[in-house]
Amino acid sequence: MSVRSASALPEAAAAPERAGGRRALAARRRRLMVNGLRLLVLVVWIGSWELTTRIGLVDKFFFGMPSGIVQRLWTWITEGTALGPLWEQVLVTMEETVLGFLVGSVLGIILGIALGRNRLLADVLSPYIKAANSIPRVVLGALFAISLGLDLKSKVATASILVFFVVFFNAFQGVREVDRNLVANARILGADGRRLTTEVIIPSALSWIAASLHISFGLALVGAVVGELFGATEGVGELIYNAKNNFDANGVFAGMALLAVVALVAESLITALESRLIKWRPNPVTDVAI
Amino acid sequence: MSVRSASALPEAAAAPERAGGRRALAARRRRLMVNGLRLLVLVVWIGSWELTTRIGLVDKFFFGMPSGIVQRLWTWITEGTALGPLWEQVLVTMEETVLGFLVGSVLGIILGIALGRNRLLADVLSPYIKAANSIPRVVLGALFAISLGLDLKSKVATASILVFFVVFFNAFQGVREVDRNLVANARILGADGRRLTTEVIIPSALSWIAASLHISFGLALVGAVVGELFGATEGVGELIYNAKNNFDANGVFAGMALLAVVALVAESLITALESRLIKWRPNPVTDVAI
Amino acid sequence: GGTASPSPGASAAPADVKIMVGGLNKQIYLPNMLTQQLGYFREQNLNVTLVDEGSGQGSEDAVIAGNVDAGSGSYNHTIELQAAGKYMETICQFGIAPGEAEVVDAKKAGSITSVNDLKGKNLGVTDIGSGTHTLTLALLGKANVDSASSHFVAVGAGDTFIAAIKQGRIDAGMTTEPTISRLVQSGDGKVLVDLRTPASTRAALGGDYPFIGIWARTDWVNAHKDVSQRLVNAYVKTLKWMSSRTDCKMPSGGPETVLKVEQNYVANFKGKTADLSKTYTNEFANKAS
Amino acid sequence: MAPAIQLRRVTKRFLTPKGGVYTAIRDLSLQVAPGEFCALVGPTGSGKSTTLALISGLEPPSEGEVEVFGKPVTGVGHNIGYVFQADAVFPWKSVLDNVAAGPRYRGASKREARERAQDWISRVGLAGFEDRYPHQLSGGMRKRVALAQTLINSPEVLLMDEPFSALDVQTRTLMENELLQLWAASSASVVFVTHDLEEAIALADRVYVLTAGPATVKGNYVVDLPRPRNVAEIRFQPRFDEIYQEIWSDLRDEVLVSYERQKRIGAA
Amino acid sequence: MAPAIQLRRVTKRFLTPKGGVYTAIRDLSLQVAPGEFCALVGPTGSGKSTTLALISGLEPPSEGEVEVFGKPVTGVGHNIGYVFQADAVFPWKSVLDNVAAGPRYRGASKREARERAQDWISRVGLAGFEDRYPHQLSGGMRKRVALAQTLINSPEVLLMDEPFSALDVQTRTLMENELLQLWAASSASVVFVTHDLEEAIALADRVYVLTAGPATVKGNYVVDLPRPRNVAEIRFQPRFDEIYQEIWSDLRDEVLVSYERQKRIGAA
Ligand SMILES: Nc1ncnc2c1ncn2[C@@H]1O[C@H](COP(=O)(O)OP(=O)(O)OP(=O)(O)O)[C@@H](O)[C@H]1O
Ligand SMILES: Nc1ncnc2c1ncn2[C@@H]1O[C@H](COP(=O)(O)OP(=O)(O)OP(=O)(O)O)[C@@H](O)[C@H]1O
Ligand SMILES: [Mg+2]
Ligand SMILES: [Mg+2]
Repeated sequence: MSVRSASALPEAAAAPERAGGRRALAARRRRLMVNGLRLLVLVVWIGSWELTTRIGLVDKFFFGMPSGIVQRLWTWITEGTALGPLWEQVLVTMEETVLGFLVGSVLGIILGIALGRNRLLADVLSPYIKAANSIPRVVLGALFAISLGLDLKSKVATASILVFFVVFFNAFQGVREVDRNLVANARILGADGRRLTTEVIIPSALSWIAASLHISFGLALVGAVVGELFGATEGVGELIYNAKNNFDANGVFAGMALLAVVALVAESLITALESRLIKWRPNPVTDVAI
Repeated sequence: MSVRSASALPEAAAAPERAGGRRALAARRRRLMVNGLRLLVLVVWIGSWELTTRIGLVDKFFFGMPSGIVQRLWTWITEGTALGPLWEQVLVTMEETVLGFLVGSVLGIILGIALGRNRLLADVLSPYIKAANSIPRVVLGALFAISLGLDLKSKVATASILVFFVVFFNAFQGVREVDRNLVANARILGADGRRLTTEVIIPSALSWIAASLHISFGLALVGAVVGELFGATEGVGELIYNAKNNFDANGVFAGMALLAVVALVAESLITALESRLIKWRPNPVTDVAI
Repeated sequence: GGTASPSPGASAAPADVKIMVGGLNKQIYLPNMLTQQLGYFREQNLNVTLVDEGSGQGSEDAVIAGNVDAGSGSYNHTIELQAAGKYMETICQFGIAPGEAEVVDAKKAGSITSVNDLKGKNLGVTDIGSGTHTLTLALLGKANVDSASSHFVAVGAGDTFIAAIKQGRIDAGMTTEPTISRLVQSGDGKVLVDLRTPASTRAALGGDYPFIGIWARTDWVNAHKDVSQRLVNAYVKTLKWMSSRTDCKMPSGGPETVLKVEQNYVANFKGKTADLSKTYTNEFANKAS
Repeated sequence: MAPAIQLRRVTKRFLTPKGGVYTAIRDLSLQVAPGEFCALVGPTGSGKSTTLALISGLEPPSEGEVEVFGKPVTGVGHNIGYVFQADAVFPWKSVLDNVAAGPRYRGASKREARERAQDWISRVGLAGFEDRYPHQLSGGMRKRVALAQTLINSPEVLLMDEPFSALDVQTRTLMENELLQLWAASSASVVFVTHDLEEAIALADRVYVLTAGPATVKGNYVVDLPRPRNVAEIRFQPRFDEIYQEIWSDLRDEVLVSYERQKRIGAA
Repeated sequence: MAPAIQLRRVTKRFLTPKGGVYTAIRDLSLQVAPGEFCALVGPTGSGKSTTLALISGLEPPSEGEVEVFGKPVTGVGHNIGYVFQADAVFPWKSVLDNVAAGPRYRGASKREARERAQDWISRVGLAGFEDRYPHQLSGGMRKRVALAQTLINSPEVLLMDEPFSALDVQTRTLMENELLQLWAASSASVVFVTHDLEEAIALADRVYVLTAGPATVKGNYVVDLPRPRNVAEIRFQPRFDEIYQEIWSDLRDEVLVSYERQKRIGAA
């Protein structure tokens, strides 16, 4: 054994390099495979869609046709939409969505944490919150349109209400799940209520909140589009309704494709933010070879 | 000290009784207070609603009036609704909701766990799922109506799609959050993949799934009501739309009140189920005097 | 004020007007978009925003709530709203026919040849309680068919309506253009009762049936006579351009037909009445050049 | 002068899953003078951790009184330090931030807190591991983080629940000496739970022996060994052995009682 | 016959938060014969737990080979038992169901599993606590649940990471004897990690001493004390002391190296 330790130094210097290289290679190969499979799914999906509509198995009147959808998107990009330039529509919906997302998730987080930490408040208010959660958003959208006017506000409200409940319930439960030992330790170490919340409760509940945020941006988009049902002059939702009324299925799906792209971009931002915030976490179980 | 141990036996016999009695009393007092406060919230809320609409601060044309809403409910109960007996409407919507809730949550749980456990699958499919989550449910409802027919199926589909995403994202994250030590232990103890899932992953992720179920029933109701936009002849949603078309705000709110009641009943069932399933859990942190 | 003037409003002060339309690209609402595109609003120095109401639930709420200045929708709402204590009046009536049609599933056209045959059938309407529902009730009522024997199915408009026909979920239904043409062209539907032309409307409903027009809150109209006038000026010009048979005026007898339909066939309006003179005004149409 | 810690006829009961009541501590009285170093020994499951939880204010007693510096304990006091038996370091904080948490919570600036933390990290032998997260540490290292986290606050009342049981003998001795030095300089009152009687005697002024659960105090023994002590050497003093034998005879009975009872009859 | 466990020039590296590489184990070779009871001692943080993780198949080595019964380890084998250093009992299972988990996973009927579990619960002195959930147990009790959970499976390879460090001396002795009896009857190969050299010698056939991290084997020592042993008595045999002194002189150096290094230079 002592023979070996003589050669330990050069080995030690070289090994990390080698290991690092291997790791990077494996990561690259994996990324390639994932992207390949993603593409495969896309091709199979779009391909069968195109095929079935082409041969008439599926009625393209209702479900559009991928090639037609791409064409429609292209027209929108190059010639603008019936409502104006495409980017304006996207921007309008984005604004509603982002605001709704922020308002809804901030409110959800704050109320979720507050009620999670205060049992009495939770007991008193939870039936109201649960009841409110069953109000059809479509009806709510109409009420918002009436009370807040037909401009940005009502659409933001519709978007944020959709986001709110999801974030609220998760934040609430996240707080309830915080490890009692950690809370005890923080209190012993001298954390006051505020510190306890910011330094223990929130970091602990973060993965709960983050999980809800993943779904929330999509919901905010949905909310904004629902908001556009009740009186809009522009926006991707309006584009979709417009296309729908013109029996332009390709237009409807083109609008949805736009929404999907927006959602994916936002999602990747949220994921980046999340991994910054939760960088301490060990790799999830599934990363270990099972 | 040894003097005391002589009297320890009778004390020991009596004390639990005493302590039990105290505990029961405290619990009863607390329940009373919670219910009192809930009632207070209700009275203040309904009272100020009634007052502001009566004096005309708020337009009862849009927001109804609590007394009117109660009256409308009463008429519905005693004389039936425009669409038929009230209980039939509730039953129809309940059926759609419960089925949608079951389908959506079962699918969400299964897919969430599957993707949570299989990293590659998750990486490949997650962009599609996230994109799908941004599809406006109202448009989706129309598509379902077209492709599944205008009967029960399409309403169940709309309800379940709303439920699905919320449950899916939580189940997925719940699986990723499972304690690695517990997984390691189970594998060492001989658990195969299936056992690992049923005995470790699911119990661990249960509070995640349960949290999503709390919001899900409400969402299923919302989905069913959205589904009733297309091709309905009965149901609470249809009642609401009908009232809306007749400029009957009281009817709209009466319908929402019905939904709220249904949601609260279902919620209490879910809570009971949850506390049966997670009975091992220590009391949440907040129960400790802080 | 009496400043209302039929002359082009170029000299008048510019004004912003928001008009909500219950489906910008439905044919019955066409004059709205046309006026905008022909530039007739501009001519009147009006800066009009056409707000699309995509939900098909009507623009009345937005008008009553003051979220928009005027709305484009069916006349019968002005009557119904009086029962709720809200006053709204039509300042320009686009047509004297509803522009809708009862379309019957082509496969069943053999057995359904008249309104009488609709008895006991599944009838599609946009939504329970909506304008199409009212019209269907009126049709059945005129033909002495007991409406309670028929099933009304809310199928929305557009492709959901088409799907409902194709799937056999409804036997017939009330809908509008372009859905009607679409069904007829594809061979899936046949027009049973045509409410698109004045003549067939009179035959079916016993009189003119004013449907889509422009209405606004009565107090708004009174406070904005000048703007109202300029709006009507613009619409009249468009209607002329379309060589339409109307000129924004309410057809005489039309309101009475609608009121009768409401009173006889709309459950919620039974036993109620409305002051028809407050539901429309020809003041601006008369002055429009 | 009021004792630093005073438990008077304290009883603590827990609900069992079947709805029964389990008495973990019964009629326990205990007293720690200001600046005194007390050790608490007793068989496993007897109620040592529960006793610390009562003193810390994290758990309320079912009966009896708990006082710290003459005031009844109603919640967590601000002058208490508690090294938990189970892992309780913050998984989302690096070693440095974990140790700096106390000073931060108590109002120190970030820089100051980190400087002091750095010093403590060295003292517990973790220099070089400042940026690690707890899951990247070995069991003994995590325990030392917890130690530094608590000691950095120089609490007036220091509760320690088997703090050294995960450490090898040598590291343990070093840490024990470190603790004694610190305590001598600070005049803190210490309650030190251990299952190692030698450790208890080497460190403490007084050793409380708890009975097998329900815990009550079987006896308390003054350890009159001279200070300052070096724990590595003090074990070889003859007086150490005498004290050891005296306490051990007491403790052994309890441990046996506990074990036999649990093994045969069941404790519910 | 192939050795039960064989590590050949194994190296294990971890990524540190700052993106560096930390070598926890370097060039470690180790061999356990079938039916042999090996102890692994070494300073805290040296890499003992990591070594067990490698043998169990929970972690792959960065370099070198790990074999169990002559076959390369690629994942968790089905004939392995592992008592983890950290709590790993299932919080949602009662004591009874926790202990019954292994047999259940290995196909026993519910009734049979529970019967066997009941027996094991008594053996570790937890009779009467069958219905408790882990959070309602003391630290030592949880550890005993983990022990019963593992031993009930009668694994051919038994890895134990400081299983007795949370127990008082008496309970510990009882458990140690229980373990030795069990092992004698089963012919399992055991790797027993402890920081207590006395315990290592009292139990093992062979003691491996690891160097301060990065761990490699500093030496291995055959413990030629007669079997069957009674751990309470064997410590008083003269041969015990000899072995102890021999190993200790080796170990102490390492521990000191580790401590001083960590304290002064940092380990990154
Ligand atoms: N929440 C609880 N519910 C029910 N019983 C409990 C609870 N907490 C502790 N106990 C019981 O109280 C008794 C004392 O536990 P405690 O943790 O104080 O023991 P301990 O002396 O610290 O033991 P160890 O040396 O093993 O840590 C144990 O029997 C335990 O099962
Ligand atoms: N995931 C990881 N990332 C980075 N470093 C790690 C990781 N796991 C372990 N280490 C490091 O590897 C070294 C060995 O850890 P290990 O847990 O094997 O020590 P040990 O000998 O079991 O110590 P103890 O007696 O304290 O339990 C430690 O320095 C630890 O910080
Ligand atoms: Mg304890
Ligand atoms: Mg270890």
